[in-house]
Amino acid sequence: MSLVQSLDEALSAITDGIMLVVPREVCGVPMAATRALIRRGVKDLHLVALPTSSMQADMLIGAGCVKTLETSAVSLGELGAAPRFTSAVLKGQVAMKDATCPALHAALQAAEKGVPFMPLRGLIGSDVLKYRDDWKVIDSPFGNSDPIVLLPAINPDVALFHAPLADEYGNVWIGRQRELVTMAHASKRTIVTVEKIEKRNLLDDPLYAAGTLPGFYVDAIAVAENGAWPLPLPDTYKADGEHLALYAKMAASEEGFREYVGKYVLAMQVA
Amino acid sequence: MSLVQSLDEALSAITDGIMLVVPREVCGVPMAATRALIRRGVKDLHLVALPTSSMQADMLIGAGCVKTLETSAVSLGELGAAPRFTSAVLKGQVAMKDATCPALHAALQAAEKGVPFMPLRGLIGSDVLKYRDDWKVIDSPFGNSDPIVLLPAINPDVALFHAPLADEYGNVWIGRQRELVTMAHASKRTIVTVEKIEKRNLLDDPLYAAGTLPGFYVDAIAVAENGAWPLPLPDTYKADGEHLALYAKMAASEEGFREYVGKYVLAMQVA
Amino acid sequence: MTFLPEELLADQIANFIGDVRHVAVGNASPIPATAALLARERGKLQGLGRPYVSLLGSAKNTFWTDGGRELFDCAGQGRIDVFFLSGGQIDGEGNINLVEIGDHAHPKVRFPGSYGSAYLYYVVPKVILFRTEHSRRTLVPRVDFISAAGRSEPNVHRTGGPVALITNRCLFTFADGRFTLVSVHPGHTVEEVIEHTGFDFERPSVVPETPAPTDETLKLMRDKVAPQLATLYPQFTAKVFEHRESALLG
Amino acid sequence: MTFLPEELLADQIANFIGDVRHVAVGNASPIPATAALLARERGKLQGLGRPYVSLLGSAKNTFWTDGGRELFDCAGQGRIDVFFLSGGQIDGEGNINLVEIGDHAHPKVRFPGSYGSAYLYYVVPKVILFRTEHSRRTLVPRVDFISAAGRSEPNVHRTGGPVALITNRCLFTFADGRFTLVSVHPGHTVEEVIEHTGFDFERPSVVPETPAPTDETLKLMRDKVAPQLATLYPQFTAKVFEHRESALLG
Repeated sequence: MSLVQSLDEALSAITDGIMLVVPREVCGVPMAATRALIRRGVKDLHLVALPTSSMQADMLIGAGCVKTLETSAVSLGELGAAPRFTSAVLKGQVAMKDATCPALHAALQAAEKGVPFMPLRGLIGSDVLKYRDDWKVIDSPFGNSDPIVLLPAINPDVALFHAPLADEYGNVWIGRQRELVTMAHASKRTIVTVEKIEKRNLLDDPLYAAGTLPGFYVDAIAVAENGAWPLPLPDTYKADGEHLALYAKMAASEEGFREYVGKYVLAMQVA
Repeated sequence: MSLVQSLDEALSAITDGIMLVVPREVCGVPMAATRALIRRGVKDLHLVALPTSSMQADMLIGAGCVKTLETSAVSLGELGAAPRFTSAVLKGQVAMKDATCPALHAALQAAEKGVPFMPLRGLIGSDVLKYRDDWKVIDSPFGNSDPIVLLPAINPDVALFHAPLADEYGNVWIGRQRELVTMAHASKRTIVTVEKIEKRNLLDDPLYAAGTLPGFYVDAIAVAENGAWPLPLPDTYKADGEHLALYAKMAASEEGFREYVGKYVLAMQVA
Repeated sequence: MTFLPEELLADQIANFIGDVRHVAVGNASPIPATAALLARERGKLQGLGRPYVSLLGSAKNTFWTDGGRELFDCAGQGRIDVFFLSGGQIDGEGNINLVEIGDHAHPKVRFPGSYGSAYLYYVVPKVILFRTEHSRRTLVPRVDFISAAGRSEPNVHRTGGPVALITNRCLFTFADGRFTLVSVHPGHTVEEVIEHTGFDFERPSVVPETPAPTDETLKLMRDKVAPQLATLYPQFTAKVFEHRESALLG
Repeated sequence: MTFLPEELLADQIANFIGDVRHVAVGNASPIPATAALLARERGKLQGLGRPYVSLLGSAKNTFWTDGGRELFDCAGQGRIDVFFLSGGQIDGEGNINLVEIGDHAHPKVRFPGSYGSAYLYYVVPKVILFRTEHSRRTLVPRVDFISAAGRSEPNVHRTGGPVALITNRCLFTFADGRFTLVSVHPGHTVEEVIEHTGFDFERPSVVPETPAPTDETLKLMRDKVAPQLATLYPQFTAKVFEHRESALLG
């Protein structure tokens, strides 16, 4: 199959129960893909939001796609709490693996480097650590009774994100959003939606190459114009504040969320 | 003092006995700066060549600037062994800390992340590990009698490299050479020579920003046109193969090396 | 000059920032951002060229080019001198809670999560706590969930921690695991602070009033800082610096 | 067709590469580079679209955009299937020495250093050893310095290691900590191999001759591979593929 696929084809590797890693709001959140996953009704995801999420995690949780959520925070920012996330956690409908931002970055870097764990300062004495029985504390062999946390590598099945541009070789321009590179390196498969595909080789241009994830790491690409909407895409477009406010209002209740999904997810054409 | 300085001013923080980290040949080796350091007669450097070096380490060793060398290899590539390096090691004039490439990258990343060590696979059973009493082996707490090497962070006093372009805010365009970013993050001070300084802000342009080391990390910049010569500068100019062959030939003997230094280092104007 | 509470708080925070190299301010923190930019303007006046101010939500006012980890790596390198944190709950030992209220197995309230607090609280030398709702609901005897601990055992590597807590009513400093009441804002009283604080704290026999910002400071904030804030915090800037008539404090 | 020894070796190496996703070739390795590109051309003929070939010295033929660590991270991720290493010394247990000859405190000979071998040898599934000088100086009973060990204890995490050693005289495979002689190149003999090898090795009672490259393979190398090599290895390409008349092998 060609690297460039329809959105639904590209997402076919995101099957029930896998570990999926997605980026924070400022990095290019794959919202068109998120709607397509909800339409398909993917279930039991172990969602890793690196290191936080907003509307994307809230929608996936509200639509019942998420079994386990591993992140440092979910919030709609100035629009307040993420309502479906909050409700699901309080009802015990989603298993929380609360983390802290640098721990998620470090655990993905461990996978990127092929090591079983990464050390991290901080955390000692926090309940974030207390409730993570997968994190270990050792005496640093370079210290003197100096405890340090070791975080096991996070090896996601799939990394999914949205970017401004890809070329016909699967190279994806990610600019300054370098956690997208780490996500791709750390994951077994990488699926990218993009605003557009150009007939060129991004790696031939030193200016573009500096901000490019090589196609070697990319398993599928789908074009999804305005694919981060209503969230922003860095250096490309801003958030649709009005629509986000509408979401915050409708998602405040279970019924309102269903109505939102009916209107803006299920009824929408695939990009 | 202004960030942009004369070459000798910029290098003034490289004092006798410090730990200095420099990049491999394809990344922008600061050769004009190296000649200036030899002219000044810096001594007792702990030189970390990330992860290998060629003519730069050979010259610094030949000129008696280096007390300890930490690297994975020094060679003149197709031109053969690095003669001053080889001679100094065999005569015991330089203390070797033999490493392997990914260990140096990882140890710099440990410093970048502010952690005391980084784990690394491989190495077990090698004499590289055997002769590094600063490296430790632990049973991975995530394994089952699974030994893994822990490398202590390398925190250099100064990172020194050459780059194509800086702006008036000290932002330096490094393109794909991202180990330069890690070097700067890991080091107490960063000194950069550049081909040119432009009146603009590289961070304002998303294309440039993706390959830019922010000026926040940079302590001094000096303009040194052709500053990697006779080594190459990526995306800018190639190696001067003829001069490199001349160096290899002259540096083959102690006397020839002295003659080379007299002619091409001491007699040269500061760039 | 007359001033608003926000200006009083920003002035106090700027004093705590002091002469440092780098102040980073998280998202949705307009008053700390005002304070950081005020500190920068003061540094300019003294010809210091510092502090460097990173406003995390602002592309214009951050230098990050190494992805989301750079903020944390930068802090780990010791290159962030001041940061700001808040908490759904804050207790008398300086512990902060950004996760939940109630029993962990069945929480009654869920907050967004700990963000970077469980790390930054430990490695940024001056963390200034900030909570504009000063009540027994927020300032509690013991947090229900420790997102980040106020202090650590002596053998724990720790280069950072809380130095102060500023609220809508008063200013505390923090040292040796305890808060000390330093001053009470104009229009508030020590008794009121005691009544609305869920934890014990030290206080001198006479607690001074938080000093009003000087005219020079107010001018700096209004003339120099406000225009820099407007893009990132348009509503805050409009309310505090543009339509002041509606909310003046004597 | 007539062929050169380089073509024979490249053909054999390409066979060892097999059907994999990614072959990486270090600097100054023209014969392995020829083999990798040959494997890629064979993959194209079969419509496989693999292997992906990274030639480390070549900007055109590498995709790295994450700095010098990316090669090693990529290997650690299990994304490099084949790599090539050599050694100043190689011993019968597959240990390689890229550091020194003699006593460690007072070495008699110093090589450049271990490069990435002390890592890649452990994590790349198929490491093909390559040494064109087949002598008792290079193939020794025991290396003086182990840059990377040929095998590890069972509890050591190891996903890679040597699978073969190709020299100017013959081809060995490597398994269970021992080399086995597989074939002897045309013009060489088993006796000669024994005489010039410093370590013991397994061998079948009859050792076949290394098969000559087929005409199809030679055409692929000369017509498709040689033009791709010319930029990176101009001297090698000229010698092997352009001015063949001077050095033909029957």
